[in-house]
Amino acid sequence: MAQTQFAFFPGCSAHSTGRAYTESFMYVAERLGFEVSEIPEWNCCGASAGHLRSHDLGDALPARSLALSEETFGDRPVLALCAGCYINLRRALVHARRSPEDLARIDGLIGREWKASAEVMNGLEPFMDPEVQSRLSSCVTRPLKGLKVACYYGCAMVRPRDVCAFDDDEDPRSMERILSLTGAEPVEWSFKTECCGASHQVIVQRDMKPMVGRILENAAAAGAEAVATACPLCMLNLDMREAEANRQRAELGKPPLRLPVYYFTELIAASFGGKADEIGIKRHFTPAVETVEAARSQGVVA
Amino acid sequence: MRIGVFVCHCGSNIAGTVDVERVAREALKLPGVVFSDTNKYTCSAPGQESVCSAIKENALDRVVIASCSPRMHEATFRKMIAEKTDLNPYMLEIANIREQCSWVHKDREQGTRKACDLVAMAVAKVSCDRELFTTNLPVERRALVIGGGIAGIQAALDIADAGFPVTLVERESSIGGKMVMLDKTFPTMDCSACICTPKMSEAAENPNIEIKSLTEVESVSGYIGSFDVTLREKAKYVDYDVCTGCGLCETKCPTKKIPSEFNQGLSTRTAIYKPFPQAVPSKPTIDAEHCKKLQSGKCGVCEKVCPTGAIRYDDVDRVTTQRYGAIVVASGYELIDWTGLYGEYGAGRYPDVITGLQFERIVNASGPTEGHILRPSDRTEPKTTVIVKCVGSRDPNKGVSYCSRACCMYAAKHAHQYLDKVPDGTCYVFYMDVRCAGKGYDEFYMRTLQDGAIYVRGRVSKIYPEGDGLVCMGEDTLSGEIVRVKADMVVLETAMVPSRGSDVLASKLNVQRGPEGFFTEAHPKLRPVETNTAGVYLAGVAQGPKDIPDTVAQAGAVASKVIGLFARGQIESNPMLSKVDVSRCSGCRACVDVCPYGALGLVQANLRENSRKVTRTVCQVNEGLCQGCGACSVACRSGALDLLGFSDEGIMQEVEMLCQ
Amino acid sequence: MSVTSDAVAAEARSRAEGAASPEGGAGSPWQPKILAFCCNWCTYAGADLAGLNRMNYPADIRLLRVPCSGRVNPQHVLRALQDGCDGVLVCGCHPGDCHYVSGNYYAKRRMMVFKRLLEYSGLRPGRFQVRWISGSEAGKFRDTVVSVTEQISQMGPMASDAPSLEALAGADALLEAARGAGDAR
Amino acid sequence: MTANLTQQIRDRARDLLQSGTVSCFIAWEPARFEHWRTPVTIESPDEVDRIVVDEWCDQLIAKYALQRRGDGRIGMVARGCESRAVERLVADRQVSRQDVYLVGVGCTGMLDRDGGAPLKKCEECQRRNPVTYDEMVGETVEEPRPYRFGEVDRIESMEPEQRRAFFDRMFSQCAMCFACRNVCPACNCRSCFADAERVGWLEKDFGLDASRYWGLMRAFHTGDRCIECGECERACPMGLPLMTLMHKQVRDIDRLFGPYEGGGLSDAGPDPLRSYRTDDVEEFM
Amino acid sequence: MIIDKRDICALLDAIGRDEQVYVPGSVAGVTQFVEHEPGVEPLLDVRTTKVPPKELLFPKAERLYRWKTHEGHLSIEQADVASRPFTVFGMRPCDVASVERLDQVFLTKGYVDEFYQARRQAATLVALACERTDPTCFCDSMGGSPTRAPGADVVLRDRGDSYRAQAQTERGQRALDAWRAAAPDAVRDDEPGEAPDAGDDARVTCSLTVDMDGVAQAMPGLYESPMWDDIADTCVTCGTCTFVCPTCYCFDISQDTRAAEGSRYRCWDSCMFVTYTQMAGGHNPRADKAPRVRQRFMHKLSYFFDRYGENLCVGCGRCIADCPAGVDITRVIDRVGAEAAAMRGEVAVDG
Repeated sequence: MAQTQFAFFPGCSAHSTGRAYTESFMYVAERLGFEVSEIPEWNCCGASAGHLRSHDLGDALPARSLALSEETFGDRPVLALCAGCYINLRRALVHARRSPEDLARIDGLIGREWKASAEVMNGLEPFMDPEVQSRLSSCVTRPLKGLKVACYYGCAMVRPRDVCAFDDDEDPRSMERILSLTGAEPVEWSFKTECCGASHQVIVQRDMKPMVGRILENAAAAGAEAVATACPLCMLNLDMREAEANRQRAELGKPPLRLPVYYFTELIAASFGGKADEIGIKRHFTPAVETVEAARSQGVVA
Repeated sequence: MRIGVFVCHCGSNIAGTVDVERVAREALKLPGVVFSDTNKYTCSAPGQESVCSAIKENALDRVVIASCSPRMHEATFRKMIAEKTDLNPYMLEIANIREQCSWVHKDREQGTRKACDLVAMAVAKVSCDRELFTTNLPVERRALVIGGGIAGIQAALDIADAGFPVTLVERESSIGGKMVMLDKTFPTMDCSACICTPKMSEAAENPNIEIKSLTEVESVSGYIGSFDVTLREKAKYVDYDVCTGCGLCETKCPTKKIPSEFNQGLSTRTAIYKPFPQAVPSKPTIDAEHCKKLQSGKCGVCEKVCPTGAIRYDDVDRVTTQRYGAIVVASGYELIDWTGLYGEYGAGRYPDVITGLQFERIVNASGPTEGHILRPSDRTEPKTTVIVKCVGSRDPNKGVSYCSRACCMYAAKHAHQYLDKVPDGTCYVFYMDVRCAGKGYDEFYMRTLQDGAIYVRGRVSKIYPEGDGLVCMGEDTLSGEIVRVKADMVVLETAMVPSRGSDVLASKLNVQRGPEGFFTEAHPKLRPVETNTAGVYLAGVAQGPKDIPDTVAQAGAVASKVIGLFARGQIESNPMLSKVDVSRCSGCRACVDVCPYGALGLVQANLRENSRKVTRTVCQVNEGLCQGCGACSVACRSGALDLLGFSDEGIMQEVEMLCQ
Repeated sequence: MSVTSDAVAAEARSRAEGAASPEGGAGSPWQPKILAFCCNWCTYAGADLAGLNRMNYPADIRLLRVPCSGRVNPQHVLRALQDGCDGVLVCGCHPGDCHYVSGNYYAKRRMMVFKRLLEYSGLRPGRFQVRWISGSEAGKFRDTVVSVTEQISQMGPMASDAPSLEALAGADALLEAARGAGDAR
Repeated sequence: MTANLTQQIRDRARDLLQSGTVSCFIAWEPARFEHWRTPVTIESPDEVDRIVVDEWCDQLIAKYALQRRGDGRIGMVARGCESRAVERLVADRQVSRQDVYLVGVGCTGMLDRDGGAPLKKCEECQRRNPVTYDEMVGETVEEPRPYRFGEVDRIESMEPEQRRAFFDRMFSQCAMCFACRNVCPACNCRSCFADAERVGWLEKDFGLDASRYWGLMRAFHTGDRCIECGECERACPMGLPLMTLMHKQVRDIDRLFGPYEGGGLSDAGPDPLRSYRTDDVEEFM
Repeated sequence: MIIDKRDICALLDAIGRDEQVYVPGSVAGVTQFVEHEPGVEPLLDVRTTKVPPKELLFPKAERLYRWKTHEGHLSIEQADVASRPFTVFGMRPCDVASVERLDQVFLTKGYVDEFYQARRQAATLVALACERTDPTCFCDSMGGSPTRAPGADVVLRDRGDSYRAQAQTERGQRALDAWRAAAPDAVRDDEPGEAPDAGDDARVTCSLTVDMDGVAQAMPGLYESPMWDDIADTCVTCGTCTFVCPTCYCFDISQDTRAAEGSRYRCWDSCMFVTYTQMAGGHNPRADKAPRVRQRFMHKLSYFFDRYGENLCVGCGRCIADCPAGVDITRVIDRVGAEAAAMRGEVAVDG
């Protein structure tokens, strides 16, 4: 039986910068029969600095939300679409599962009897089940035929491996498998787990700026027409700073990149025939509607 | 029961702190003791004489000698009893009143009391002793060498040269192993094939060596001196008795596009083939998986062209069983499959990221590029080459935690060879450490530096294609700078790992493997080529990563052990072994699980119980394998197993005597 | 408690506890009786080396040589403790150095569980100890003997561990409470 | 347990015996008094109506399979405890799994035949559903997995003297009847160490030392193989809390050497005390 | 003599000053006869104690002699058989009946066991008649009665707030006199005109009954009967029934050997144990369960009857209540009756 019921941890991005991710995920979820319910009274996951302040704080913040989820939804997996939320929630879970003593310590911190029984999942994991994938395939009415897409995981989602371990940390392939079901053609490229520098863009802009450009350029060099992500922070960073990267390129006399960046769920939603204004793709900085429409028109199912 | 107690003065060593006369007097009060005496030096000739005559004169049937540690003279006194009296040498116990009493206690009263206790305990134990008999097990003077690499070849040659027959089994179609694939050997830069192939032919021609290629060990039973080994020789489809090795079939075979294993996939071969020209046996085999005739029945070219009619499409595996006195494990290694582990290096997607062994083939004059350094993707000469060391080695997160030992040197060799053949080329070597302990090794490394190799201390974190090259990204940890090198070719010096099937082989031979998977020697310092299973020896990388000189030295050491065993011709068994009382055994297997030697097994036994014949599963001790540790006697809950010489009764009686 | 049947056992016990040295009178002061099971290859050799180096240690310890610590049956240990030893020590090679490959690993697991069980059932911690001492660690052997002897001497004879009447009365109440439904109908 | 369970089991037993799938079928039958049950081995389909399966079946019946070895396949009602006992017997090579045919039932716990209170062993049960079966009758039941170390916690918190007193008193009441051994599925030795008259093994003087020796050594011999069925404690005519010795070891082993299971729940290899890891906890250095 | 229940403890305290008094009590929750301790109320409401009082006369283990070797000489020291007087207070009629059975074994037919005899002669048995019975009680089917204990020296009968004590033997009369002397305030004379109470078989009866008619005679013919296999099928051959049985008297001789000295003692044994008939050479005539189970019931219901004219079962019901497998001697007796009837061709036996 595929897992179809999820407790939803929105984090700070789901209803703000990552709205397009939430909208497109929910669009797809509804059609695949997922039941996604928000955790009542959830709190900040602690990213990025909670665990740096103290390890206890780093465990307590996510643990409280997870405990609330367990009290309300029992063993239902907790879905954290944001890679930052995912890694923080998961870290607390892994810590709690190390030993009964650790669990007791964390329970003491949050004053709740949390059993750490439920899993924490990122946005990709619900789609990794073969049953879900076959259902997904059957929902594709407007395949993104031949759309060459570079799947970008970023750095947080796959590392460290003892916390995440849902896919290979250097060469993950789950997003590729999922997107290939939509008719898109994932390309082989080298920067899929490279850091985009998101959390440092504000403080050390000078060092971080080239990182976005390098990722996008590598994707383009591999023949990608689009980039797909599964993290609102990566998305924001790549999408917003592509223009900046293009300015830099212009200075060097290089043509602009024109590489729209998508949430992978937007692409799935698009292949389901979702309208541009209901699947989030109108919310991007880099124009994103045209590429999708072009791909969809290629692949009209007879 | 007539026990005699002999208390030794050991000059003043014992008598200085222990009142030996009182100990002897007290001993007489112990149950079963009919005689006691003291001696100045019991181990001396007159001392031994006096003990022996006392045994005879008093018709003693058990003896306690209170003297120095049994680790010192137990063997001496056993030998004395065996040779000079009618008593069984195992009816003897030693009370250690020197090392563990007189030498460590100053108070005479305390020391004397303790000595009395120790003598009493020995008397209690000796009352439970039973006569034990050693047996001489014959040794089959024939050796089995598993693995036909340089280690196996060397061991086989050395044993065979001493006049003993050897079977050398190799699972590939030719012996030679990895060494024959190498181009040159460091630090002398001898041509590897030039020194290896003569050894191969020497082995082939030695009348005492039988080479069995395409052969694997199916099962092993028995123990030192008489292992019964079943070998499976895979079908070759060529009758080697008839084949002359002319090679005509190879030139005519229509299936030509099979990647060559010998050349590491850098060239192709035919379906009927010899892996390389100097292969031993120097005759081809048919690769059934790719042969059209065997797959679909259509073809038969080789049969038609064969001038001697040696092709046998109906050939089958041959299974034979032979008895061997000793087994040498020289199963070697393979290189870690980095493609599954290092996504950041492209997981095998970039054709110009190659392994060190592929580089060996490229640089070899008889290799796919005839010795010209040309990169695989476009067969151009790489102007910049990056060599990455420790790929898999010393990387517990992805690969293995150990150092593969030889890579530092062959990385230097590769750099040297590259710079030699591409004079205008640039070579970077990314390293963690440079370890060059060996004769002439550091000098070789220095020469490589002088050649112009650029050593960068740091691991490569990512390799990605850019243009027609590959960017290697890493940190130079000495300068703290991020380094990006655009390379035309990258050579990964990958870790050595135990050859595939080592686990299965280990369980067949019942030898241990360490956590890293290499076979474990009996003692890392003092018994480096033996295993804990007597009669099974280790040579080469099967025991742990090492280079060719160490491998050959170890093979020679193994041969000397085997020859020594064969020269003796028989082995004396230790009689202090586990013994099973089948009437109490329920066949639960607890003992089998804990035995480190595989000396215990379950058998169906026909027994008489309560005047009825019954057939039950019970434990059986293989006396050739048992080493007498006694772990089984504790694992056995019902007490069906006991250890002769250290029986439960003996130990309990010692305890009771002390508690009295 | 049964009234007369314990007499046989009690007698044996008191004899074991009151046992004196061969020539020592009953009036001699109490000295601990400590039994050490030592593996032949490491600890026994270590003890020999301590002798060779003329190290000095208390004379209350008696070594019992076994081939391997894996040969020591918990039954031997319990029997020794019941029959009059004030302390029992089991010694073997360091893990990884066993002459018989794995004997001490088994001994370790067995003794870890058994020691906890003994102490759970009321044996005072320290009366039963396990140590790994190699053939070269004469100093460690001496130090171990010194420390174990000291601990046991401080604890006094095994007989002094017998519980008080108050403790026994308390135990009765606990035992009645520990009964489940259906027990002892 | 559903009301018609008895009938369902009778039907299954009849079918299995009639079809020759099993040569006998082990279950319970009513004893003389109301709510009293006794194990029964049915050999003929005509006798299946003797069977009763309800909340009063307090005995563990799995070990009765041993006396039927070699007579064809043995049918048996299997609750969680019976199934684990069978796995134990299989792990100790006393039966092979295909020699028994398990008709699984989910169990919600048994009641004391005299007072109707839940049995202690059932209140501590970790496996109410069979872990292995050949067919299942009825639905599986919820697994509450109650905390079973309460008594161990309490005793561990006591001073050594109090603990010694507790066990002195407990062992002083032991009748040396060996009921604990004879009902225990892990006590499947062909001959018990207690039956061997050997120096230093087990005195027959009914003294405290002898019963302590018996109690501790039996506990240790089964310590890494206990399936926690609680049958020793139920069978003890003196009602001694024997499981406290088992629970102590179960928890220690679980903490020291990894998840405790008592055999048969997974392919985890030999039992904890007949295996080892080179990186086991070190405390004897 | 009348003793108010509230004075029982005072009386026992007084008797206990001169000799040991054993009363029903509880140790660690196990009811058994314990030495009376001043001020501790005996558990006189308990009907059959978990552990029968037989070990007061026939201990679980009893030393016979000790031996010692000293400098090659063997010396033997006989155990002391003498016993000081003691009182067993509050024995139920079934347990008193069991002492009569043990007397047969240890004191009659030309064999006198001096250890048993010494204890028996030192013992004053004070019975306590039953006012109620347990479901497992069936003494009245085994020739006994809940209200009568003919073998006791003194019988106590419950009168609500008090007990009435009547001497049945000379020793009993001496005991009552001694009580009166030791604790004049705790006892008083019978009500004037109160007739001696000999017990009333009809007043208190057991709900569990078995028909013993012809059982002892039928049993030898059932030696080969398959019924023993059936019963043995259920039995787990623990020693519970034999150790809680007030009449089982089998013992073994064992030794305690420690190097230079040791002793021999006799200790209870159980015919249920495989070692019971184990011979030195390894043969065991009763290696299987069925012959052992048969032996126990044959002994209880046939062999003993043949020798002494009564059953070795007094109907106390302990073995029924304590058997972990639910083996029930009354069902065995029923089965014997049915089998015997079937053999006579009267009724078809089911099963």
